[in-house]
Amino acid sequence: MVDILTLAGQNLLTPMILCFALGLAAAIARSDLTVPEAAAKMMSLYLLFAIGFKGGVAVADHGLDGQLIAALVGGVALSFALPFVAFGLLRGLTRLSALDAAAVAAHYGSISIVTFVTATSVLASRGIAAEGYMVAVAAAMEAPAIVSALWLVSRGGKGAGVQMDARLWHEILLNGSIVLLVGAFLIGFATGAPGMARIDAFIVAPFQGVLCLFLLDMGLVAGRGLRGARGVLDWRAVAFGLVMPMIGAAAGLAVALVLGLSTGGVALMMVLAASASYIAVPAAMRVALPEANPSIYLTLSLGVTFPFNLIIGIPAYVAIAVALTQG
Amino acid sequence: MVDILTLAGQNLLTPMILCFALGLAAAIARSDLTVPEAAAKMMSLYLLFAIGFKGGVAVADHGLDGQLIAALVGGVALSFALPFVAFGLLRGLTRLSALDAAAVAAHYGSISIVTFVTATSVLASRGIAAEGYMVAVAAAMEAPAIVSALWLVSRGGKGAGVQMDARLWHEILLNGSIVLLVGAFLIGFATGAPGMARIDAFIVAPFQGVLCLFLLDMGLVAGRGLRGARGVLDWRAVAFGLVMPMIGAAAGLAVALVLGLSTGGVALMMVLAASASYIAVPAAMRVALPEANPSIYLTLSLGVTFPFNLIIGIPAYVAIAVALTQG
Amino acid sequence: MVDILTLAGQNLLTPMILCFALGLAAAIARSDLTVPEAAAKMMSLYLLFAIGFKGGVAVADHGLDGQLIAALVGGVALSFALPFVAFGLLRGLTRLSALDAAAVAAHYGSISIVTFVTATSVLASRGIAAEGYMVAVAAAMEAPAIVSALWLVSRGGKGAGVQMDARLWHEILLNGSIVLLVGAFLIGFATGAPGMARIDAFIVAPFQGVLCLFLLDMGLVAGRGLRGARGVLDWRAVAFGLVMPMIGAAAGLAVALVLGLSTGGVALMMVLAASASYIAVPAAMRVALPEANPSIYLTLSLGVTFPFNLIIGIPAYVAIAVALTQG
Amino acid sequence: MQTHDAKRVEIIIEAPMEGRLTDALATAGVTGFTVLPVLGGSGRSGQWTREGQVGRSGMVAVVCLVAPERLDGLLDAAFAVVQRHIGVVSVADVQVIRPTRF
Amino acid sequence: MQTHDAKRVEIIIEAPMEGRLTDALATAGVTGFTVLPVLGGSGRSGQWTREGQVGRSGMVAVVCLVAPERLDGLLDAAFAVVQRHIGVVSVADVQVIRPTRF
Amino acid sequence: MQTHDAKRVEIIIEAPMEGRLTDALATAGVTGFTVLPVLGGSGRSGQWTREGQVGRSGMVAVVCLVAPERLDGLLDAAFAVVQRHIGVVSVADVQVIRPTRF
Ligand SMILES: Nc1ncnc2c1ncn2[C@@H]1O[C@H](COP(=O)(O)O)[C@@H](O)[C@H]1O
Ligand SMILES: Nc1ncnc2c1ncn2[C@@H]1O[C@H](COP(=O)(O)O)[C@@H](O)[C@H]1O
Ligand SMILES: Nc1ncnc2c1ncn2[C@@H]1O[C@H](COP(=O)(O)O)[C@@H](O)[C@H]1O
Ligand code: NA
Ligand code: NA
Ligand code: NA
Repeated sequence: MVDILTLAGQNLLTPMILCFALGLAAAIARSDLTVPEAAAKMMSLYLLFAIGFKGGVAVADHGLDGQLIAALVGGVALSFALPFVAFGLLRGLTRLSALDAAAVAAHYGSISIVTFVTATSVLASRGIAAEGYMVAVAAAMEAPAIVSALWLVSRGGKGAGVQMDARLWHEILLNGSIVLLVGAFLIGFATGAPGMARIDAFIVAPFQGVLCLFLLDMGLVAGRGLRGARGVLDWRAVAFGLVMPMIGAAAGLAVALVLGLSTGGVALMMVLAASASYIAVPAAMRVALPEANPSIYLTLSLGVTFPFNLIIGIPAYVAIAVALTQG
Repeated sequence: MVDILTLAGQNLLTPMILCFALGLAAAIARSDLTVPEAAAKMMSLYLLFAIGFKGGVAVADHGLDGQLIAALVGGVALSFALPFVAFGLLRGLTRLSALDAAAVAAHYGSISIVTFVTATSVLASRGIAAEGYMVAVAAAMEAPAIVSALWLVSRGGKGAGVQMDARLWHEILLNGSIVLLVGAFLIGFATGAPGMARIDAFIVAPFQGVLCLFLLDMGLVAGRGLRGARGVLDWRAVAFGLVMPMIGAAAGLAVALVLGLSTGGVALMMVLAASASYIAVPAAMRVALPEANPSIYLTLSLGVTFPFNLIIGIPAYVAIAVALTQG
Repeated sequence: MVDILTLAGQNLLTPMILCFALGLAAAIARSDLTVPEAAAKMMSLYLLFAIGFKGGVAVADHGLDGQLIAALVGGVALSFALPFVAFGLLRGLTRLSALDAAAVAAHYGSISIVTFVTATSVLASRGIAAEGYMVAVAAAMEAPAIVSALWLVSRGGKGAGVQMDARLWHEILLNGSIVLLVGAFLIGFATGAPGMARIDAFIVAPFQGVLCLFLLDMGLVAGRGLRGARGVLDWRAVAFGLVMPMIGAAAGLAVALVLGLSTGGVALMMVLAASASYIAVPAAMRVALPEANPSIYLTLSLGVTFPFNLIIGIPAYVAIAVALTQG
Repeated sequence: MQTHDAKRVEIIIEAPMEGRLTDALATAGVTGFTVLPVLGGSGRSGQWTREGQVGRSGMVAVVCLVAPERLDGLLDAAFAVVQRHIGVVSVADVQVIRPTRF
Repeated sequence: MQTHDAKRVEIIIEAPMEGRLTDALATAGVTGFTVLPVLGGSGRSGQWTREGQVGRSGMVAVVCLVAPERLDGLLDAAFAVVQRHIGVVSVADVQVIRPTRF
Repeated sequence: MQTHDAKRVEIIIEAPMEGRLTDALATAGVTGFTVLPVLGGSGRSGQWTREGQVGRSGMVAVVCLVAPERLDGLLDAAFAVVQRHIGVVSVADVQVIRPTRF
């Protein structure tokens, strides 16, 4: 435990975390500091491309072990299952309506790619290797949670509440980040080391620096969200936002150990299960559950759980993974 | 021939081409993956600046041989001449009106700078040197084709159709990409190696990586264009889009051999002659020939000829240049 | 003097200056070359972050000497004092109204961060070290000049003219560039060399290249401003724009020598005092002195003084600093 | 210059719904519209700005010029989409040149 | 479809004044508005475009739909802010669906 | 608050024609206008969005507030430019404050 806190301490002193804190502080202090929307979008495209490509190259190097399929199945199962846990917890713990609870649950079954990216750079800086195909697992975990959440709503007689159509499925499954992540993964796999040699000066060296500026923007967005959402969340909801990632991480840990992943793989599976979506799922919720209140799920996911994972979660998950796989 | 196909095969496995293919596929599958307009514009500014600057530095290093003038004249002549070939071919082969045929012809006399940039990076990766001043030739070839096309229209009694004024000439000759390309070339020439030493970490190392993301966007744009233009082009028009670059390349080859360019120079002259504009010329056509249908020339240039050159053309032209100058 | 001119000559041949000149020329020639707003904003965020971070790391390395406080006080004093000099000069020399004169004066008391950034890269390329905390001084000098200018207006019975409220103070003191500069400085200070090791490939290597493209945009903006402001400035006002930076530099020199700064520190203090704001102050003037004519202060600051400092000022100030501290 | 009566319908709607709205318009025979970006706004569901955007892609403004007789069809189609979503719809009387287009 | 009278107020104002304007609107009880970006323009104070922008963050267009009876309060609030600044205000008669919102 | 009759002319036109349009307006004595960005749209010449843009720089919306008596001059000037190009022009009756400007 102490060990974890010291780790968290070290982790706090990385430029990434401090950039996030700077953004958070600037937004809460109502500074007009902003990252242009187009620049933020471009940085996220860069991060998705770089991480997908690296993952593909890693798989090309170490070859495809059968575990890939197993890991995909495990991740998808987590994404399907966690919304039920989240929903139960929310209905028991908080005062949220079934509709809002289901919408929130969808976010926690799905994943936050930035949390994943940050975790990979923490692992890299600590020299801990991870399965390259974990990016494919990340992509596979984005959507299933939405199904579970919508099922929870329609079952709850709120069927009228669900606006689900083929078009929405298409939008979810082919949303930009999934396509780019998987596409870059395949490109990295196809071109392997030679491909990497051509572009590593672009996707490896500047990676952490770009991540810093991107987390600065995440801090600004999270801070503005928190400011705008004052009063939307009571302490129960906030508690959920802190407890749920731990439950998710535990579930991810169990699955990862069953799968027999490497130390890095275990840590990343914990991160995926613990993180909450704030891009793909909210957009889907606006279309499928328009009456669910966006401030609730966005504030929880972006304002509470994301910072928690960034600052405490990631170092803790890594430490646990190290302890359990190398101890 | 076989040799060329294997080359094309290798070429296909570069991250650049695969990124273009990814964009194409994503757009055709109606994914919402998009590169923000501002980011795409910035990447093209970066590519223009980097390639112009490098060209200038190369000239500063190897000194200016009299060939520069000769090459400029040759390029301008190609740009003037090719629209007549294209126009004749279109009128004979396709069902396009004289107006649309002339508009398309203008595009094929002019050049595609991205095709040129991709070719230079292919040459670089194969260690084939080229005359630095080819970027100046590229700039010089953008505009003349427009003159030929407009002459074709006015001659065709469609005089009324042409809206040409001094202002438009000004816009064409001083359009952003020409100014930046030539300006960066002059700056590279003026600052030479010391200048390069200051900024090579910016314009050399990340170059191919940026090109990947830019080609991803080109693929998205080309794919959306193709989707939107279903039915606009019959097979005859498509055939033109595949045949014309080969004719252009042959003409470029002849000129380059007469000029006695280096292997890389020959390849680049072929690429310039084979490529079709999709930025400067379309904008000029909207003003000068508003009744010409943009979907026709944009789809041909961006959806047919650009991919052809990228995937088959460039490796073929390079192989031919190698065979004829080093054989 | 000759020495200074040769330096200016060398300085002229750097890619940065030539990029600025290219932008200026393109704008004056009415080329449609433009850098997307979002990209320009992103580059300035990058430059602010990089320079602030480097400054903080430098302080972390060399430790905090008590001079930091002294330098801050000196800088703030300059920012408070210079507007009075500028105001007197403008009223005596030019035909500007008291209102316009006060608005202009505020700009010259404040600072131009791009001029500062360019100066640091000139120092770096000449291997001259400077106190890392000068970025903190730069941040501290942005706002005080506004107070002096508004005091000048209200004193002048134009009290009605001043629209000052707590909200505006908040906007000025927490404006994005100050927050990012100071925040990055603190982050660099907190993470020190290890932090730098993580992101130097991002903030050090490409720095000068990004600065080139940013100065290209500055040239475009300055050129468009000059074109739009034809007739707004008479020769007297232009003369002020050339004389005032020299006066500011002299004042900065005096303060720096009293503080006993290093060679680089002296040069940077001169640059800060000589430069004129074109972001923070104009925005504040639009709110506080809406009747003051923006074309006057923007053209003077951006179209006259910025180029003067970039091309002649910086090399001169550096030469003087070298002569007086190392001679 | 000779002008003709028309209606200018302005629909401010969440970006994720834009495609659905324009499809509905097309189905209702409204093939002419222009989409403008929106920086931010405020309404019953609170205030938002594009800077605060990661999760929500914000809103857009869709402007349609239609012949008066086609207004009802347009509004019905639009309303079916907007109904359960945040956003606003307004209609103004305008004059257009080139009536054949509407 | 059943519609209701309303006013569409369009205020084109310098970006640095946007926050002050929307606060003034809120104070006047106008909580519904949409902010649109502006690329450039021209007026008595000359022509400008966003490309020419470093110092000036340009302008924005604020669109408010209000019930007719709330128009005066809105205009007074807006005018107090716009008064000494460049920019323009225009009001159009429109029809809206869902009157309860305005 | 005291307001004055005016016309709000909205011209949606291809970006490459913007400069020509605003020059024509200036020649016709119309020195006040605002240019808004356009994300996409649909019309007789098909549908387009800014994402699909490399070759075409898309369209812009030019908004002019003018005194009623200056409307015809404006429309003639605008029409001369728009005539052969895609795009639309609409005119609405509005009220403005500060009439001296128009
Ligand atoms: N009265 C209004 N005038 C203009 N825009 C409005 C108005 N009410 C709402 N909006 C726009 O519609 C969005 C959602 O409004 P609402 O559904 O009331 O939350 C707001 O963010 C505004 O952009
Ligand atoms: N008559 C008008 N019609 C539309 N927009 C205008 C008009 N007059 C001014 N504007 C806008 O308001 C800004 C400032 O105008 P002005 O206060 O006249 O300098 C201009 O840049 C335009 O964006
Ligand atoms: N009825 C309409 N309402 C609003 N915008 C339109 C309309 N018709 C055309 N437009 C706009 O004008 C552009 C060109 O239209 P068109 O000339 O019909 O192809 C379209 O892309 C739209 O942005
Ligand atoms: Na999760
Ligand atoms: Na060509
Ligand atoms: Na100063």
